[in-house]
Amino acid sequence: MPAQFLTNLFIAFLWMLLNDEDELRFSTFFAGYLVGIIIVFIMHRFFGTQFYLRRFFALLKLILIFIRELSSSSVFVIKHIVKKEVTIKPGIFYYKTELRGEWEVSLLALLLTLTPGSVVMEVTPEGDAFYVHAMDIAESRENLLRSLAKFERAIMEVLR
Amino acid sequence: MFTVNLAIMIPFIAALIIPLVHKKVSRSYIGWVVFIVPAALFVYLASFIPSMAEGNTIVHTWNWIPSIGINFTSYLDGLSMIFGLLITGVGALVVIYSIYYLDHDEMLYHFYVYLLIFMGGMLGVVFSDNIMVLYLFWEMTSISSFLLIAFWYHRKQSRYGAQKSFLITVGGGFAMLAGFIMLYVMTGTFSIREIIASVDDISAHALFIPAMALVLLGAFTKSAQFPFHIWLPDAMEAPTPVSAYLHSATMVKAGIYLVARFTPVFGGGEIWFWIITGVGFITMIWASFNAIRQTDLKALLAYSTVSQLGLIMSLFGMGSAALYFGYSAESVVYTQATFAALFHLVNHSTFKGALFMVIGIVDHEVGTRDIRRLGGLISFMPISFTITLIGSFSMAGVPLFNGFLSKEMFLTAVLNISKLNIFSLENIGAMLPVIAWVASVFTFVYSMIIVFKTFFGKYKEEKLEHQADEPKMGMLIPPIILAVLVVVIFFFPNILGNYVLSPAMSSIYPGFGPNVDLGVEIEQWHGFNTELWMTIGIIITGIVLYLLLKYWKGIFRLFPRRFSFNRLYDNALLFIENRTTNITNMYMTGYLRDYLTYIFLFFIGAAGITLIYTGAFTFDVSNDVPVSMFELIMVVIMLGAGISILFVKSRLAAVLLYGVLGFAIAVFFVIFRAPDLALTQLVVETITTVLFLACFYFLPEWKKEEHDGRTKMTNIIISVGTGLVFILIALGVQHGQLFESISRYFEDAYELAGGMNIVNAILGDFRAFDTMLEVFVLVIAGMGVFSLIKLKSRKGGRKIEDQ
Amino acid sequence: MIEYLVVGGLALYGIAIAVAVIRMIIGPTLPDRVLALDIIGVNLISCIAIISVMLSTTAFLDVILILGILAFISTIAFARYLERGVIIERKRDS
Amino acid sequence: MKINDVILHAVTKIVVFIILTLAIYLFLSGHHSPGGGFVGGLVLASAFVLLYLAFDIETVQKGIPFDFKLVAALGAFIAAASGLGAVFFGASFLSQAFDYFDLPILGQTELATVTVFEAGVALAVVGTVVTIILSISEDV
Amino acid sequence: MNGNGILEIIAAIFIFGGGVLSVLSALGLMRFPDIYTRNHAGTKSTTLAVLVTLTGVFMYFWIAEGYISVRLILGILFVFITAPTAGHIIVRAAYRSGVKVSDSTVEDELGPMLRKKEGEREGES
Amino acid sequence: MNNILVFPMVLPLITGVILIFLRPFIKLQRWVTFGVMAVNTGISLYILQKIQKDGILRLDFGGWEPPFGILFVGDSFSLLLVLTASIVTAIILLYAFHSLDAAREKMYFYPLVNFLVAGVIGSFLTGDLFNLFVFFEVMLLSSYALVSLGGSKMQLKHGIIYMTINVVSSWMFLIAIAYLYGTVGTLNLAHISQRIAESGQTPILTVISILFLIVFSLKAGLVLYQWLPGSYSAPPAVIGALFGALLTKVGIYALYRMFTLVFYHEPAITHTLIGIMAGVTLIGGSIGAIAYNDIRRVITYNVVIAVGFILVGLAVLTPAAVEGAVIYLVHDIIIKALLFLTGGTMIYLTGTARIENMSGLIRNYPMLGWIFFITMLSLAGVPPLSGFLGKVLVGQGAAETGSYLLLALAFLSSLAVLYSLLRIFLNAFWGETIISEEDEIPLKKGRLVPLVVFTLGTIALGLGVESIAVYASDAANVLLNPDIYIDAVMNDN
Amino acid sequence: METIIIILAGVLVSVATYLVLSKNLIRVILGTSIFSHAAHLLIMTMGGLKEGSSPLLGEEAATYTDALPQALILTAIVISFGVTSFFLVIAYRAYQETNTDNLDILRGIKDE
Ligand code: NA
Ligand code: NA
Repeated sequence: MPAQFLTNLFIAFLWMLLNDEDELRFSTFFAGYLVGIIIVFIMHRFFGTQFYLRRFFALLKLILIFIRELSSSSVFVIKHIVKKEVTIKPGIFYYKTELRGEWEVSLLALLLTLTPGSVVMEVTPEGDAFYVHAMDIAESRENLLRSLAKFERAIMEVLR
Repeated sequence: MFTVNLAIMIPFIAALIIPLVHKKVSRSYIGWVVFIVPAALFVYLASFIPSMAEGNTIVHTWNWIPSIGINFTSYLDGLSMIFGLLITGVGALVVIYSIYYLDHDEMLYHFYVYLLIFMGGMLGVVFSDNIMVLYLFWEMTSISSFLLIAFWYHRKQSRYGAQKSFLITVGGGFAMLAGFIMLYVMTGTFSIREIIASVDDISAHALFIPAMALVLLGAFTKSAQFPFHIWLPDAMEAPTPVSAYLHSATMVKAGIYLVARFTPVFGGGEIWFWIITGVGFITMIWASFNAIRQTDLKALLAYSTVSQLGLIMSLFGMGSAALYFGYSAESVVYTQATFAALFHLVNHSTFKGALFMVIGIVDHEVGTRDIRRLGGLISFMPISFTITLIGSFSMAGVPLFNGFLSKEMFLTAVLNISKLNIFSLENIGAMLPVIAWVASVFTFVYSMIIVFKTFFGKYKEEKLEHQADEPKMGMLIPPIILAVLVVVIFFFPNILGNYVLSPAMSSIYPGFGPNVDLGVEIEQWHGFNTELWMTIGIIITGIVLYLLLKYWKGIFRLFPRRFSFNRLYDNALLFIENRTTNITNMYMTGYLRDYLTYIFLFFIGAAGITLIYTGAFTFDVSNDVPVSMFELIMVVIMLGAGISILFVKSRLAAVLLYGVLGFAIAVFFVIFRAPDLALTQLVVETITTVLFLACFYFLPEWKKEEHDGRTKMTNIIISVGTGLVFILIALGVQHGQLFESISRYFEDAYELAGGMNIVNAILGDFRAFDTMLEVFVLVIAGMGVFSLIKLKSRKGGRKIEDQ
Repeated sequence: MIEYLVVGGLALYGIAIAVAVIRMIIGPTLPDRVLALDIIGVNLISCIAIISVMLSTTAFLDVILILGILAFISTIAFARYLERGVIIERKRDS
Repeated sequence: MKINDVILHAVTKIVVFIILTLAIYLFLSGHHSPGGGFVGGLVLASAFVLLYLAFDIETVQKGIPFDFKLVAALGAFIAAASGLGAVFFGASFLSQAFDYFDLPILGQTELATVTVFEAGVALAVVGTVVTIILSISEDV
Repeated sequence: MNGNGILEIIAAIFIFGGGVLSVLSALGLMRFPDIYTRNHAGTKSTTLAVLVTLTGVFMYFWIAEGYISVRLILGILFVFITAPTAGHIIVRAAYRSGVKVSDSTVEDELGPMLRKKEGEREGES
Repeated sequence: MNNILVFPMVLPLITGVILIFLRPFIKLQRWVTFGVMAVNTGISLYILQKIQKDGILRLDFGGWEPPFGILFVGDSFSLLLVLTASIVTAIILLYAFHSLDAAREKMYFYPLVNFLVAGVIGSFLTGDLFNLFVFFEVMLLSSYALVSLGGSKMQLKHGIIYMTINVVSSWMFLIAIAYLYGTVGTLNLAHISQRIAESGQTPILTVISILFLIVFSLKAGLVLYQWLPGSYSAPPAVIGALFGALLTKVGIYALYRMFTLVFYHEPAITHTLIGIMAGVTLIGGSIGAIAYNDIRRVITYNVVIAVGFILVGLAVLTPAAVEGAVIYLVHDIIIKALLFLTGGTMIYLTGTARIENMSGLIRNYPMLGWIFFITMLSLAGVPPLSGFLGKVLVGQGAAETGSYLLLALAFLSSLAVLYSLLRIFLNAFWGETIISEEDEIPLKKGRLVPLVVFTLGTIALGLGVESIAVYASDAANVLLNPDIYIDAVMNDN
Repeated sequence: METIIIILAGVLVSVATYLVLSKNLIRVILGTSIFSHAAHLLIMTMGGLKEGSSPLLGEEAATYTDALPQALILTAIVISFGVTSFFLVIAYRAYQETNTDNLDILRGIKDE
């Protein structure tokens, strides 16, 4: 994959040389890089690996999932804040994840925590399960588990 | 050239050499080596007598601090000559005496060093023309006297006496120095001769009287005048040669010398006249009366010395009356008092020196000087007896001895003065002869005590430490010489008068012109005049009183010791020590809060009062930039957070609130367009917080502040006051801006320093010096923290001092 | 219009911070207070960003980043302190 | 249950790199925009603080085996010595010089002695802050 | 009003909207019963508020001054990473330092676990 | 450009930092530090001469002209103090070599001393108000570290008080600078003076001057000396000596500088207040010196008395008084160092600081006894020792201006000094010898030599006082004629 | 604005004063830190507030705010950091040695 990246960089520089401007401009470089992406994407099979920006797209997808979850659960929390009476029933539950390793686990925990209404309280010493505090466990347990599953899949796409 | 300056220095040089060579010279020789110094100097000085008699003087200057006008200027004239001869003459005799008296003492060379320092100092006092140098030597005599009194410093009484004499004489010296400084302020010169020359310009000066009083304080303390006389009896703890030399013949006469020397400056007025005469008379009668009650012979001699010094002092006082009149045939009568003073000065040195030496011999031979243990020594010590007889009778004013002559002249002077009608003398002048007569009677009585209680009566062997016997001849020679002088002067007084005393008169009355001879022809016999009748009265009354002594001795019980000046001195010291401790402990509590309270109160007081007093507080909000809603909220937040710190119960909460303050200030730095500051503030704030937390591990949780109500109230008042003064000054400054800041200059930072960030350009270039030092401050703090943590005193290992 | 929105936004953040300060003062638990500090820090980021808009300067954008970093560091420090008393350990047992 | 700091460690590893980069950026750009030796040094120090907080002294020491006391001293020395440098060139103590040079690759670049001075400042700040924090923490 | 103007207004609305969100979450900070629930309001909603505002500010600089601020992007990223970590750490610290969950809490699977493990450790030693 | 002017400050500074690297090499640290002080002595002597020839010297740091940059200004007053400080530190160091424990020496004692001296000397030389603040901090931080170096209970207890008070006073200094900057918009001392002369000393400026008075009084120990006795007696004698000799002098220097160069327009307020404060200090110091039987206490209250005495010179402000004060300042640096070291030696030899537990020491240690005796006389201003001329001139100034009360207090305080030390001499050195020859702790040459050197110093300075009187008189001239200073700083030369 | 900031600083001074008069050492240290905050605000105010742009010449503004006080404050901040850290350490060392952080009790500890 590094080979794809270097090639892309090379194309960008080539682009700059071809443009033959009197000074170095980032915009020119950027344009060249875009051109390079197209060329590399077309040619990536010759490298015998996946297209190197595939992860980039996976990441974009993760972000999109995240933003959707973030917004929906924010609405949920704010709804509770502005309610006349606080009626939430919080709770702490145990969740065992399929993810492994420092980065995967951390990323999941962060995403889960960022989504309003849930926060990772502890990671087990083995590093394979969370204790999650949910703001309203009665109402949102199912939602949370669904989000978690979505996140897990998206994360795997990015990091594996 | 061998100058008088050098003459002063020789004793010091000798004093420096002795410690270096004392181990190489046999003990018995040191004294003789030392003897050469005064003896040679005596001869040297005596060689000037003829020249002095012709009215010449010698001046010589060595520079010391020329830019200030303080130089070693010696001035040899008639007055200083008398003293110079006394110092060297008696000095030589005392050294001989000491050689025999102190032959067993291991620290002998110390004694000679001190003695030489004293001798040099004393010569310096009398020969110095520069008052600052005079003062220098003056203190030197006090110091050497101190060291000599405490020669046997393991004895408590010696230390006590030394301390007393030191405090009184040096304290008086300080006063005298202040007086000298005032003289300088008035005249612009440190030279006595020049001061005398400018007398007419200063007598109306505001500093004239204070200067006089201060100089006299020096003179009176040194000459043991009432009530400062208390140090002299205690000074008798010194070895007897010292008593004979310093505490009767020379040092105590330094005060007299000073009065004589400054008579032309201050004399001629009522104040001077009465202070000197009055103090002299009081001293004379009080001391002579008290002498009688003494049982220690040296103490008795000490009181007698005090009394005699009072007599001489009073004569100088009376002699100053002549200056009131200026030179005239009439006024010469009064100058005779001064002449008598000079005469008695010499006489006293001879007979009192002899007496001290003999008493020393008695002490040395039998181991006591207590009258109650002595008696009947005449058969064992006939020579000593003879000397004592001569000395005592001279002191008592009995004919055939020089004391008689000067005593007669004293009476003459008193009678003359009592007839004056200036200085309010017309009212109380008649009292003076009476006092003089009574004092003379007492003098007669104690003189008899010395002779008869010691040498007559029963010999009480069991009360003595050694069998009585005459001492070695060497020890007797010095008192014999003095005793001989006592008699010789009686028969040939005018040799002394013409060659030594008369030249001194013109030093004291310089205004009378150089050609006036104020000398007096001294006569042994001048008919049956009032003075003689008074003397006869003294002798008869004295004998009667002496014989009836045991019947009237009870009178002394009317003067209980607890009201004595000695007690006053002791109690004063005790009082000072206790009170000072109390006072100091009262405000030096060791409590940080108290010290800070002083500071803040001072801040509030000094700055606040100045603020109001000068009318500096003004304020004006018209130039203020407007405030936005957000800023207002931030201000409220800061106020809330700040004030809450005072009330929160946990330290963590306090630190959190403190963190809020820090963050909020960073925001203000943003609002005030200070990005660098905001950055720095934020980081520093955070790191500080981390430090607080790190240290909390070692410290206990806060306890409730348990201040009582009053303390709390004071704290509140101080806090509010400090804040208020802070605000008021700031508002005043805000309104009272006078100049544009210099910082426009820095806006050319790019051209000047190549930087676009002005703050950074200031830190890195314009004021890089500050920055460099600030880095060092940080590094020092780091090193300090490191060493504070790593270097701990071992548990239990209390170290009082290094190592 | 823009100005009102911006100034209003800033004021709103101010209010939010003020509320957080109240939470900090009243507690009741220490973690509550720590939480309040964290919230204040994060809100201040917005404040400084908005002020930058108002002054139309980019000089303070570094401050934003730094503030984010530091709020994070202090929160960790406080949390560590609450958790263990020692904020920096010689050697962690795990 | 043992504490598992996995999240903190992961985040710290990322964050520290951002902080370090920022620190160097602030240090270098201080001449023209906010920043400089102090700020750079302080931010650098805060990166260390974060490391110590998230990990432990031994771990960090293994990764960054400096004696920070000496770092501090070196910084102070550089700051002061740069002042003396000017003296050797016959200028007043602490005179700074700057000029613009055409350098290969970097193009026209401003080189200023003040950078040396500021580097000293930054080192001293980092060294001191870390020394203080370590001294306290090691006392436990 | 040209396109830029509208975009600027949108940016301003973002800025303002962040403010509103932030006040709301602050309200939550006051109303919720315990530290754990307040933490939800506090860290996460506030984070959202800040993200919204920063996005607005980023837009503003881009539109009004043509300035793409890398530092702002970094800042946003930074908040993204650190805010949840801080939330996590605070809650953990609270729980471990013994702050009780509110009475309304219906379920606590962590508490018994924590106590059990600690008991075991004590037993070991 | 006179780069030479920065060396007395920067040499110790850089040496200090280099010595941090040389931590294990104690011997090297010792002699390098000593060498620096020796070199400093030479340099400052040279500068002092140069000033007599060329007038006031100045060095603009970074080449930035006043008032924009920071500068050092060398006049006779400051250089005399720099010179004395260098010499005295060198000699104190000799004592340190033989008295300080290895643990302290290793814990950056020598770097800290170097920093302390740099701070002190910088304070004497700087011509910039804020820079003065920074130098104060350099000095103070070093002193905080030194006062607590070793960490005994007593050191920590007094260290905390010392530190708090100084932090508060530094704060006041900072706000005073802020107020002054707000009013006159500049930090350069000469420029401030110039501007104030131009506008007149407005009431608010007088108020600000009072703040400076408080700040420097705290440093000098004028009236607000309560922190001083404890913190100067807590650390080892060497450190006490450094403090006693140098630290309060910086405060005194600053008072003289500020109230002759800048705030001299309203003497009826400011200088009267200084006079009152000097008087109170003399009284308080005298009372304290007599009150205690603890040698350390007696010594530290003697420090206080001297402060009051020197400030009498500023209060009366005549040429004689100022010249006297300058001379006295030089004398006091020497004699206080000697006093602290002598006291420390006595405590070391006897294991106690209380005089009632000492007796007859002069038989065991005759040299020490005589050194103490001479110290006592010198402190009391007895001629021909070094304390004399200063005392006379200050007294003269007081008499000239009719400040009789101050004159009386100043002279009475000499008596208190004398009495307080006389008690020690009588009780500790005289009396029955109680230390037998077997129990006698030997007084090594290493400890004795510095004492002897100082003693010879006070004698030599007394006899040869003319040699510094010239400089002192020049110093007084500059102090009393601010225009000379301003000209030298603000005009190109 | 100036007046308000001055009053704010003044209140902080009062708070700080009250704190340093406490018995508890940590309160004293907090007090000294708050003192420096107040001083910094004051210096800022004395230089004039909110006039001109940040002192960055890149801003190309017509006027710049007074940069000198900013430089001074920066110096002061750093110094006060050094002082505070030393102060904290001396406080806990004193507690280690004497077992009290109460100044009133601390004064009772006898000088050796
Ligand atoms: Na007492
Ligand atoms: Na600076």
